[in-house]
Amino acid sequence: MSAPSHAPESVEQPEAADTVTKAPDGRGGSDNRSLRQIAWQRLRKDKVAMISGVVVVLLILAAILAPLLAKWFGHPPTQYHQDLLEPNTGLPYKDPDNPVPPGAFPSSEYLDRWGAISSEHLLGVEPVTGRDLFSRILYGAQISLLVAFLSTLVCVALGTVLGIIAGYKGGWVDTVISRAMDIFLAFPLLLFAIALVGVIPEGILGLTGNGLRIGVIVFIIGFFNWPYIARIVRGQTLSLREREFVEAARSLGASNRHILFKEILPNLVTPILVYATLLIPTNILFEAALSFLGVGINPPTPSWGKMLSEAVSHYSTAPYFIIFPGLAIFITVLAFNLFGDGLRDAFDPKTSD
Amino acid sequence: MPPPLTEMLNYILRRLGAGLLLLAVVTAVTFWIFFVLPKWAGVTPRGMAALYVGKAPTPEALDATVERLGLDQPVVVQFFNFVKDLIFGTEYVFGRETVECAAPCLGYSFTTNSPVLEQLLSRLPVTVSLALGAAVIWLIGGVAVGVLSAVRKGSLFDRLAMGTALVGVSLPIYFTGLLALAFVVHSWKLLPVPRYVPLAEDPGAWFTAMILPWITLAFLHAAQYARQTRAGMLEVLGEDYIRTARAKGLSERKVIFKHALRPALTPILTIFGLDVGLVLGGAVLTEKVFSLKGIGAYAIDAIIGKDLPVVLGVTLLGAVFIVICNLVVDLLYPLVDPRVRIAA
Amino acid sequence: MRKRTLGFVALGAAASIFLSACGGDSGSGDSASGAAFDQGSTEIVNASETTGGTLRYAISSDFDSTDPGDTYYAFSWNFSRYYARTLLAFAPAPGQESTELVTDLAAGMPEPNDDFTEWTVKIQEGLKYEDGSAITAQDIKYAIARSNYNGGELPNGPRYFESHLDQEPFNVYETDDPLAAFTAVETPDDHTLVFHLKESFSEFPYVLTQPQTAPVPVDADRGALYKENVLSSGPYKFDGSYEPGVKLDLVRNENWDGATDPIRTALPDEITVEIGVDQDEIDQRLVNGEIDVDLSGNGVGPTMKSQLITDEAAQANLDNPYSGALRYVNIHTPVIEDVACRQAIMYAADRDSLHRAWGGDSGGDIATNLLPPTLDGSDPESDLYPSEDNKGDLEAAQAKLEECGEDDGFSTNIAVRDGRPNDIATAEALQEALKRVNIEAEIQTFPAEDFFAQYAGSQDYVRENDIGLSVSGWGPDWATGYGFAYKITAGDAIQETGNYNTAELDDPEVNELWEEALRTEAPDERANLYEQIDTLVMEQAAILPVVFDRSMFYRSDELTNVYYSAAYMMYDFMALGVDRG
Amino acid sequence: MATTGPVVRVDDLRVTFPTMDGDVQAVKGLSFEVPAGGALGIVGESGSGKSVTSLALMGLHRGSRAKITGAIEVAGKNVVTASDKELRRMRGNDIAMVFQDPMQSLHPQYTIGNQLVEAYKIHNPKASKDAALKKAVEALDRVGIPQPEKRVNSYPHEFSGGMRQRVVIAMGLMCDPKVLLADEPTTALDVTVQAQVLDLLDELRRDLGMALILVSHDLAVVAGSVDEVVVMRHGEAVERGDVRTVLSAPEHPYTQALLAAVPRVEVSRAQRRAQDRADRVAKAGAEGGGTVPAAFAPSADGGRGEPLLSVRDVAQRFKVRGGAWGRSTDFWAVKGVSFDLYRGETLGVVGESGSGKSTLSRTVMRLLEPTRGRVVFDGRDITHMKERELRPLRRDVQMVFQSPYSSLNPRLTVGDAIGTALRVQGEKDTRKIRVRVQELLERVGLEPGHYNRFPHAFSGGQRQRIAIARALILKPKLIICDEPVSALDVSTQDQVLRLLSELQDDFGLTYIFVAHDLAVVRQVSDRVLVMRKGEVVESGDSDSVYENPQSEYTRQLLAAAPVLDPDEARRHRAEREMLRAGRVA
Repeated sequence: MSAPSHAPESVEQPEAADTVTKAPDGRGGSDNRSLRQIAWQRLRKDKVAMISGVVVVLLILAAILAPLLAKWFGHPPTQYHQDLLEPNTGLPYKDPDNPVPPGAFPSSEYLDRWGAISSEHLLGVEPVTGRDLFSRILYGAQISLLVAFLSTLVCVALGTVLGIIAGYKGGWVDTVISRAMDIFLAFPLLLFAIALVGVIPEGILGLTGNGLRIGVIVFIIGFFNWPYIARIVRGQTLSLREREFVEAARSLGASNRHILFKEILPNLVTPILVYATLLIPTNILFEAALSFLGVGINPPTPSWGKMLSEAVSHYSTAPYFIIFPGLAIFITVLAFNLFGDGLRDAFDPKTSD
Repeated sequence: MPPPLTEMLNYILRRLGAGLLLLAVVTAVTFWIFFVLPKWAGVTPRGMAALYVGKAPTPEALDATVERLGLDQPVVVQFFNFVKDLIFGTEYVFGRETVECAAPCLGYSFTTNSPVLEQLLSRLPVTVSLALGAAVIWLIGGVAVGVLSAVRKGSLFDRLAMGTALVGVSLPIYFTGLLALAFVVHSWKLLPVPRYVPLAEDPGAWFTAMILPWITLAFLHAAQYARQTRAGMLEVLGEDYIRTARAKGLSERKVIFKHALRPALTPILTIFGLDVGLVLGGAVLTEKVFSLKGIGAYAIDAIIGKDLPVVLGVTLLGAVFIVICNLVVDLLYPLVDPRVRIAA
Repeated sequence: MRKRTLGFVALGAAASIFLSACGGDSGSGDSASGAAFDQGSTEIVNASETTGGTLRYAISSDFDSTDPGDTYYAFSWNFSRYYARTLLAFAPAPGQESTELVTDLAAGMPEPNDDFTEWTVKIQEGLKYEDGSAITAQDIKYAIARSNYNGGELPNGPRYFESHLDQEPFNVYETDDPLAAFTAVETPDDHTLVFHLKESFSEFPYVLTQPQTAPVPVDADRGALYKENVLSSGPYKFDGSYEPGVKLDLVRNENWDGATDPIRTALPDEITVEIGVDQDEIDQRLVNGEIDVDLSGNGVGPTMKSQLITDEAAQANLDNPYSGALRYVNIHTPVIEDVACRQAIMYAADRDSLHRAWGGDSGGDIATNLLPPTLDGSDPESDLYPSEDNKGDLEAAQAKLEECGEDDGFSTNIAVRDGRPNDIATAEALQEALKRVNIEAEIQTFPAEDFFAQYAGSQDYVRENDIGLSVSGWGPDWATGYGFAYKITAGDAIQETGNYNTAELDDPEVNELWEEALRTEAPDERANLYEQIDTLVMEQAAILPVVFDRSMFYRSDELTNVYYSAAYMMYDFMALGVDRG
Repeated sequence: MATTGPVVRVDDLRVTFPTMDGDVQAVKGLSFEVPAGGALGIVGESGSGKSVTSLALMGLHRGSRAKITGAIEVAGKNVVTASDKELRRMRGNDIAMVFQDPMQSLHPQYTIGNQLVEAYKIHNPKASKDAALKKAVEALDRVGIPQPEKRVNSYPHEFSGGMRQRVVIAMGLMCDPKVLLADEPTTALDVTVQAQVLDLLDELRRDLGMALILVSHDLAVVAGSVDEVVVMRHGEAVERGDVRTVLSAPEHPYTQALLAAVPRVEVSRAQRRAQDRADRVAKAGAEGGGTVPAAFAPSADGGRGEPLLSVRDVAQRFKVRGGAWGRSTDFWAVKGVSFDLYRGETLGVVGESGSGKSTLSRTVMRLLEPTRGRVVFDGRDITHMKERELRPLRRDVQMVFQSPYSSLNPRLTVGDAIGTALRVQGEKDTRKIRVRVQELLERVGLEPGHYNRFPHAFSGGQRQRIAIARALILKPKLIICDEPVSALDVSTQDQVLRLLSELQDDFGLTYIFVAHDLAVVRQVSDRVLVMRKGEVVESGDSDSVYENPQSEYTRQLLAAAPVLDPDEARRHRAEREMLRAGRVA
């Protein structure tokens, strides 16, 4: 890019601090990629982040299309197939056509420890009830991801708003919000979740049954976890507020609202986005913990946490029943974590190319 | 030159003030959830009392319980009584016997009629040894992994270490705890059944009993510390004073452990203080999975059975631990980072 | 109903730590004594006289109270006999024989007056407490007074004395002379008690087997704190280091005289109880031989059970007796008023899938009527709603629906307790079955602790929230028709909250038959009345019976004198001894 | 000092860095020698590879992905091929280094004594702690730290920037190195402190016979302290030789252009302005066509008329939270400043850091509300006006900030950044905004096509042009420039200053120009205020203030300002020594 002739300039060398690791930035002012485009290029180079990104997208699709997939692959999640199961042990037969010969002891040679995985039932069948495991995991994804996304949304929204106000306004407002952060962090979240779920009356805010249960869990996670993100947003806002382009905007006569939403908020989007992807897995685990403690979603709707806690009692006689939901949680949480890390490194200005 | 003593004293008083405020609010919210919310949900005092009376209670027994436990009084009065008893202690009448409940009186459990404070204190050692043991492991483990993967950024070790740390975060604790118990204790018989033995009595048994719960609980937190240390180290290694240290001719090992580690660990001090505070309040799931009779297990039973004095006691104890840990961190901080001293 | 802890599953019962995962050995190999599967249900296994050793108990929940005057759990009634002897007791014999009454503190069986409103009983001479002081009739009178008339101080125990004794309500802790105020029971001398009832009650002796009759001297009574150190009248006493919720140890009581006590063998020297251990951890230790008995008396948890039933080697160590309880689904009459609609549900239910929800044969037998087989007057063959291999008769169900004007079905809610996997499985199975005649039932779970207090057992909650069905279970207080079914079928047992006649059946004929039973002296006549009640309840279709459930006990080889007592629906603790040989 | 061969010899040094878009050659075949006790200056603008070279000398590229070829010999040892162990023994012992930013160079959490003792013990492990401590106190005293025995235990944050740089130098001297390598040692310091540090380096070189390599972007800084100088550009040495010949008669056109661009304290504003205009006319003529400015704006002191801005006794107090219980101490940044400013005039405000010059500029612009005094702008008293009423007035006063990186929002395109000014003031038609913005982009020397580019794609100089365009778009009456060029290279700085004076001629703008560099201030301002600790110590038109300064402080500033002529610089140093001696004796 050369400057017009009448202002002779030596070829403009964009200053790049001559630090040890970074080479002087040889490139002229030629690239017009936005920060996001640069981050996208970096992300594309990070194989781990890309793979986990793909997995995340697949999971979300699976959750959304669960009814279709269930119908196409297997069976509705609550349909019983008890003919495949031996009545007393509830374990699937190895060969359903000629089950245990009468009078013989239902020992393991007749029973299939791996849940009669077949073309009909891709991941086999649940013991005792005989419901199709594949479709239950699909529907479970719906609940788990729904709870995780909604609660992260509430948490991020609340945290961002309060974080910005505390960071930008400063003074006593900042002290009040910061004190509130300490208080909220002190709450034994898991214990209150259990207490609250049992107490919220049916039909509050027009929600009933599972809708209410999900509403309560989302409220608890969102309402009690916002300080984690508020603290980050407050820190960022404090440093952004001192930046000269904010002073410049103010000198142009821009209102506080303009400065907040046009100048400061765009710069907060990346840290918030990165943190949100790391918050989703934590919320998936929280829902699982609640179901384990017997407080989660009403039966027969499956959620991964509930399936895991039910499966735990059959873990030695029907290991498949615990492995598949456990694997589902593990893969999702891992994918989100790795994707979040990849995102953070891509957007981190310091990471050298 | 440490700041004048009065300033430190003022600082501590201010932090204690904030702590007391925290305790008051936490207790108030607990009261709100257990007393006000049920009322909104349309639960009558009798309905609440039915919880603490045995099977098929007669209406008279229900009314007697309502009166004995003061369930019909307005919430504000109950809250006031709770705080009054906490500060001045009170007397309880059991049958013909009146029992004195000393100053930090947390009252008597609705279901077991045993004094809450005594129960909490008897269960405290279990949770404390679980929390501190796990805290030591996740701090050392997390920091070690974080430092090594920062130093060897992008290497196989870095990816692997972060991967295993992530596994810890990705699996629910009752899953890892369960598998650990099933394999390590029951099938491979490497460790005895984790049964709590007070440290004073038999340190050896105490250690072998607690090592498995420690590792399981630590595994959960280690990932966060590894990631935090790694980020901290990477940032510090880019600072000028590290380049100065190298220019002085220091070996790479000294540069990392003497010059880079300390500033990188300073921010970790704050989150460590908070995490220990939270875990001291009772590692609910770990205690449940390993059948450790700690405060977490006590809290779960109390919440399920709506044993309000116990729930209040546990929540208050948890909040006290958090206040203490935050205070300790605030006092340690100036020692670790002298720059903070002026702004103290 | 004697409250069954049902294996304290309020919390994740399913959270079980288990036997070697990959099909490893089942631990103890086959039993040394050559016992067979389910032998302990009908015979004494490992009969032995050897004394000594420590008998180790463990339980996942906790005592409601160790005070004999303030407890309703079946295991607590069984266990408290170590330190609290009662007036009468059940025969120390396996299976059905254990439902006969025998004397304990009493010198002879109580004699009623002609209309069964006054009963007189004498107690043995020379009985002593652990501190050597004499046990008197006044102590027993005071024990009954404090356990029934205490103004809510001791709330847990049953109130049979209060509902049957001819006594004005008073509060033991608010009168300075409680014995004088308690007029319904007279003590003419130190060794005789005379009970005055409001109306005739032929089965009153069964009430005298309750731990509330265990003697308590007036000045030893510390109210709600008495449970911390109960003054023992039995073979063992508190060792003084009881930690509620953590552990309880008993040691021998020198002042107990074996000769005066026909029902306790008192073989072990010491008894220890570990409280609040996770259910699967208990099962694991039981199989590994690290503990001897699961105190809860509900048998092994679901995880160990599914393990054991597929392990041929372990069959010799298993007993699978009736637990004496009935698992059933209440059909709430106020919500589904029309009897035809209720009968439609009875027809539509898929009994086979409900049976699987309870674990098939080892979980229990399919129940087609009210009274469990262990009680006289029960007739397991009678089935008013037969269907081809128990899959449910859909035509009959459809016909019934038309009869009650709901041709294309209706929708309702099923209430079920949280953390009870078998109850939830029952609800899910019923939901699936009812879908076949398009009756839409939505399942709602509730915390187990408040289930009867605030939800299924609260009349206004049931009406406001259209709770048509609720899953529950019931065991007899004592092994007779009355002891089992009165509380869940009699009209005047219905209560505003904590209501155990949850279906709110208030049928005049049934109520009349219960009155008559109270007045008939001969047991077999009473049995016939109970049978009629059973059939009537089935016709009203207020209760959909599911299974007469069975518990799966693991019998450790080192345990002696092991047999199942129908009275307490678990092993008779008093007979147990240990032989580490 | 055995003067054997040269203490530092570099022969055909090449350093390349692999990046995402292929290899970047930072240094392309550099050779030079430094005799024992000699002093070499390395001068070059940023990106010229001077810092990469200094780091190469210390072997600090080890561990990074840099590929180094050619030979580097320090005190006889070849750095490129030395083993890590040998390299470490050399660092701090044979060659010591001083860095640019004193604030970051010392470890914040260890006392300076601890860091100095460590520097000594690395190379003398057997030495006892007290011996090392004694040597540390000696070194601190040597570099002029007051009460060294007491201050040895305090922490770096308890020292000023200048003092910290002295500590870093003391640390370098702990093991009596043969060469002291100083990479931009005084760039971050105020001019008076800079002078003291340069004097110290010169004194140390003479007393200890130690060789000195001084790396800087500012020729004047190097002039007074070195014997030989190397001028670098794009990784190559374009000129090398004795400092006097290079500065007086440069051969290479780049050096000539560089020297021409350096503002000189002795050149008055009028001379400089006339010369700028001549250049502009010549350039316009050479291009043919091109609008020649109709007439230059009336000279500053034409008809006075009403002052555009009059400031009376303005003061600004800040609450510093430090005390316990929220009690805060007061800090007066500006303590009563008064001046008038007329249209078309440029007022220079010069002073060191902490003198309150930036606070004054923000108070006058009403980004801060003054605690005391009165500000009248264009006849209206805006001292305590409410924000809402101020908004329309904002059009008339605009500001250009110091740091090119912080003054533009990284997330907004350049077009939006400039366009917001119009949009905020109520202009709705985006097409009109776009045209106006592109016009201005061209006017400040950038291409209209840059409209939707992002700030990170531009150099520091280009970004300042964008900031100026943003300030111009509302056609303000007054532009306040707060250190607009101090973060730029000399050549870029010169172009931006020319642009500012052109804009003043074309639009008749009034400037307040705040800076710490005396030469730059003289070049642009008609009148000058000299500020010190919140007060104006001297004010008047620029020539009289610079030719015969009245206040002692101004004289001190002028004496400390670096000059291009080496002999002149030595005379100044002697004068400073005399001043210091006078005060000290």
